[in-house]
Amino acid sequence: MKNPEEIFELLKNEFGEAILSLDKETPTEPIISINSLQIHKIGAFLRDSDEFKVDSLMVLSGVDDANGTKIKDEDGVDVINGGTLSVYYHLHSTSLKHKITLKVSTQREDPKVESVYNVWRTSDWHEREAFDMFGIIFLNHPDLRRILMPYDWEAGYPLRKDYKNPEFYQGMKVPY
Amino acid sequence: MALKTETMVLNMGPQHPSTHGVLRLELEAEGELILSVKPHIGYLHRCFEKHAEAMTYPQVIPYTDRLDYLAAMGNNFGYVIAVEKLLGIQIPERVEYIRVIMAELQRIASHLVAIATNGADIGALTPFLYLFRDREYILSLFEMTCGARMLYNYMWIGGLSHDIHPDFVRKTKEFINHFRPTVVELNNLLTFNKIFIERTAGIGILPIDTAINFGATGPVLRGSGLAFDVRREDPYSIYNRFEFEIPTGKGLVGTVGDCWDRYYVRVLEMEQSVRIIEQAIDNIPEGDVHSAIPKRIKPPKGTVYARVENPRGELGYFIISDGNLNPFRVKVRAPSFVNLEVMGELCKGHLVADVIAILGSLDIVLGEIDR
Amino acid sequence: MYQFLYNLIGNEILAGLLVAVVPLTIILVFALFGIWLERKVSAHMQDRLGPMRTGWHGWLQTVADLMKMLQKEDIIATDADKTLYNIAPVLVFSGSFAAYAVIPFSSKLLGSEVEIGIFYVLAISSLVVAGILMAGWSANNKYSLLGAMRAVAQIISYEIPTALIVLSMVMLTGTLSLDKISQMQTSSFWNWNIFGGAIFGLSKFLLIPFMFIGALIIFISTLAEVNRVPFDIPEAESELVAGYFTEYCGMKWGMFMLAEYGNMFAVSAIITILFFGGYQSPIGYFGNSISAQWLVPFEQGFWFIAKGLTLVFVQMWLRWTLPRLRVDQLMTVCWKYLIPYAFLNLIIIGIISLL
Amino acid sequence: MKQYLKNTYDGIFTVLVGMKVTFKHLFTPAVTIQYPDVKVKLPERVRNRLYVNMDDCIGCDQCSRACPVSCIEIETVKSIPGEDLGITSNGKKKALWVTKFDIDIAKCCYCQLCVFPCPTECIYMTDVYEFAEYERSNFIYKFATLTDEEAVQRKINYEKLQAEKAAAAAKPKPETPAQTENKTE
Repeated sequence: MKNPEEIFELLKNEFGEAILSLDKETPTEPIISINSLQIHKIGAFLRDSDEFKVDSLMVLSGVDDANGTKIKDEDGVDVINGGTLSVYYHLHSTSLKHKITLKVSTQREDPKVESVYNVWRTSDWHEREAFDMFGIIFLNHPDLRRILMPYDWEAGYPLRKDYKNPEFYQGMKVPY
Repeated sequence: MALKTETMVLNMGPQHPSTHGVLRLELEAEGELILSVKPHIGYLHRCFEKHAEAMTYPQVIPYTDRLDYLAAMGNNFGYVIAVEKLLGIQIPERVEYIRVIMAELQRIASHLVAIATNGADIGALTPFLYLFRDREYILSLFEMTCGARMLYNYMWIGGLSHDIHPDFVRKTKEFINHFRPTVVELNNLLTFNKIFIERTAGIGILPIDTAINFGATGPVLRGSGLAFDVRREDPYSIYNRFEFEIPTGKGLVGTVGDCWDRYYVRVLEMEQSVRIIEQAIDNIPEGDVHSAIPKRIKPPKGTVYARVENPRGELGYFIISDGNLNPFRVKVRAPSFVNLEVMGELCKGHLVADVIAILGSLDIVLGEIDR
Repeated sequence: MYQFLYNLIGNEILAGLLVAVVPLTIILVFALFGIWLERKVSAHMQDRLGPMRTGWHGWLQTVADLMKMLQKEDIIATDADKTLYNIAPVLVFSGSFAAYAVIPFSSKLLGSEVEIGIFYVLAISSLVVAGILMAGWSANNKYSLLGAMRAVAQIISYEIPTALIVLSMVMLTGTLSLDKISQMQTSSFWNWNIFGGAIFGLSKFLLIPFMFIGALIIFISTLAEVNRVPFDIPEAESELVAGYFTEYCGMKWGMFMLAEYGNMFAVSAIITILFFGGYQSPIGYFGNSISAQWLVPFEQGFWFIAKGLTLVFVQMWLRWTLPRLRVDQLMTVCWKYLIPYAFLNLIIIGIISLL
Repeated sequence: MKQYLKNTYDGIFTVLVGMKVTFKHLFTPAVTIQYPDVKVKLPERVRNRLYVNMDDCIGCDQCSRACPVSCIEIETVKSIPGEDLGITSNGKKKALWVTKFDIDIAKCCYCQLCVFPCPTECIYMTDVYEFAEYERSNFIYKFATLTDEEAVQRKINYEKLQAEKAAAAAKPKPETPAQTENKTE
């Protein structure tokens, strides 16, 4: 069992630049921010090292931070330019009982995060869901398709804050 | 000359009697032998997460009911715990006790459905009806308490929608007395039936390290032999006050981690839930269940990940608040969603009939997979 | 019966048709009754009520369903092979119906007095296999095909233990005629074949346990031949939706249903004849004691149907108790369990009957 | 061989045990009932069709705001002085004409969230659960007691009052309209 500060220090020593910051302001567990292209290495380290043994990924959640510049378009809907999309990894260890929350942020216009498919197989569908809902590209994911939305959904990524409902889907009117 | 053969693609679902809703399985089969299984989900996608962003915090609760509609109390429980963590409020003792009792009753009800449908998938229809009869008792207890049978909206942030009915304690005890013999009957009729054992023992073996790597939780993980239970691991509410065991798969009739173990873990868990209810039911303290409900629910900025042990496994709510009346982001870690991932792995090399048995033993609810 | 009618009418074809009417009526009435019984038995075993609205305890429910089925639109899938698709239900039904030709309902009510009755039944019931395969193949549905393949493999395999037990009974009684087998087990239940037959002696007592085993084996294997739980894998509704008749609707589907219930009673009748004394009364005839000989055939008919229905009830009872087996386990049960036991049983019965 | 005989024995024995259980149930009374003829007694807290007691409704719109599926639509018009709207059963004085109180019961999710905020307890869930309809439009329950003409009249009355008020307000300060005109330009 390790507290987040120790984990942060250990990771900082191991990976240096890739570990960005520790956010302790949250009401619950602190969040360690990480470089989005290093996450798979850090994941593998966390899983394999005897100090951590983080063998389980509880949940992987994509988030639209909506921190870019907002411009209203003609329909009065915000269009967000710039800013970031984030992915949160809630990890825990079944043997050592500690929990770690990692966060990676990536550019909204070109969202790319390394996949942790090979570290935790459970991330397979979670990553597909994040791709489906936010359009985050997980590099090296073997089967990055839409999962909850129809495979031919072309109207964008629904959970982004500036998503607009399409009028038609395959010739059918969408609201009913 | 060798005969030219090709594999057959068999679409199981979305309309199929035993895909437990609208799951579509794309089976690649050679005759009856399964080469690969690809689950396709999303037929019941109801945009819960998008909806939640447009709702105030209390308004999300009825939507959580509809995630895992067989265990709506557990869903409410997880959500209110997450928001209460975010708000940092204290909950009256009475509320905690009632919540635990409700969650455990719901666990029994949900496991009854799981066991019943698992049996029905394999062809035993009679236990299905017996178990639904027993579930009926629990549902009427819920109906008596909050007026709804399936989608309760019972647990509120900081409290409960209704106090328990004056008859509730007596009727719950009656139920427990009625319930214990029915488990024995179930074991006679189904659990230890030779045909049932043949159908489920040694089928769909999930080794423990695969289970962990695939993130399986709940009876699926425990069936593989790891005593992992969020109630013990990360005690929420007042679960650390109760004594209960965590049943795990022992490979009693087959190999550890097979369908029968997953099934039997559920049977044993119902017994443990009864134990928890027995410990809690006589100790409900007096108090007001509405006293801690905040007038205006507006959590401070921050993130929270709260998890509870739902009947199907670890149910987690990841909520980001930006300080408004609406949550900024609600992500549900649905246990069935994660448990279903392992399906492709389990089915390899089994027969078409085993796919049904394996799917039944995973006990998925499409409502929470597709959200 | 045929001879009697032929003498009466003097026309072969008409007499033949008239004879066929009797089993047809029985099969239809039984199917109506059987489906109702199945529903009520299952309902009460499951603490339900079952159909209650049509008539007393819903006894007209099947009639109502039949009406509905007759009115239904006959849908044929576009890609189905229409000829085979249409022939299949008829073939399946005629296969199960033809078996009734030789079943003696009483000493007077017997379609055809063929000497090789039991052999004929075994042979003609294989016609069902062709019908099922046609149904499964022509529907052009993968579930139907899988169901048909399973059904064919299952029915053909399970004919072997059935035939072995039949063989042992034929060996014991020395005849293939179902009527003669029934006549042998006369006067009291103690003379039934399950209690070692009519010949009193040491061999009778030695035979009893093996007769019980034989009856059990033939019951199990005929259960599989008529696709009942736990051997209903060809139509396993949770796996294959409805197996080989997935694509059928209306009365064509109804004919499969009729055939299934017809078969259920047919195999029960065969078991009754082989082991439970056929149409013989277990307690003597009321007609004889009041010297009204004309009453005896009716009493025989009653006993035959009562025994048959009891076995049908046991089939239903099993159905609502057990889960179903998997396709490979089904074969295991047949080839690794039933056939060796049946073979052993055959040898032992042979030795004992030589004593 | 031993395993073989044990399998045979297990197979037959467990089947017989199961048959015993089902046979016992053959003679236990059924738990189901003949639904439309016999009905289950519903508990008192049961949540079914919504009902609004319009005599008590003050048009405060709280239920509509609490509804997660927005199935309640309320429109109100302020009353003009001199109109008596009566008082609710718990003594609140009504001040709004409820011109529209529509509940689309087909949308309702029976969560009861609208019932708790009501200050006069006039919206509640009844125990009526059989209300199937052939037309979807029949599911929109209109609770407003005013007829359309009356509603229009109230609106006109109110607007007239507003106009009078505005005129009254305009009289002592004639420069105000001019200012607004300037603004619009």
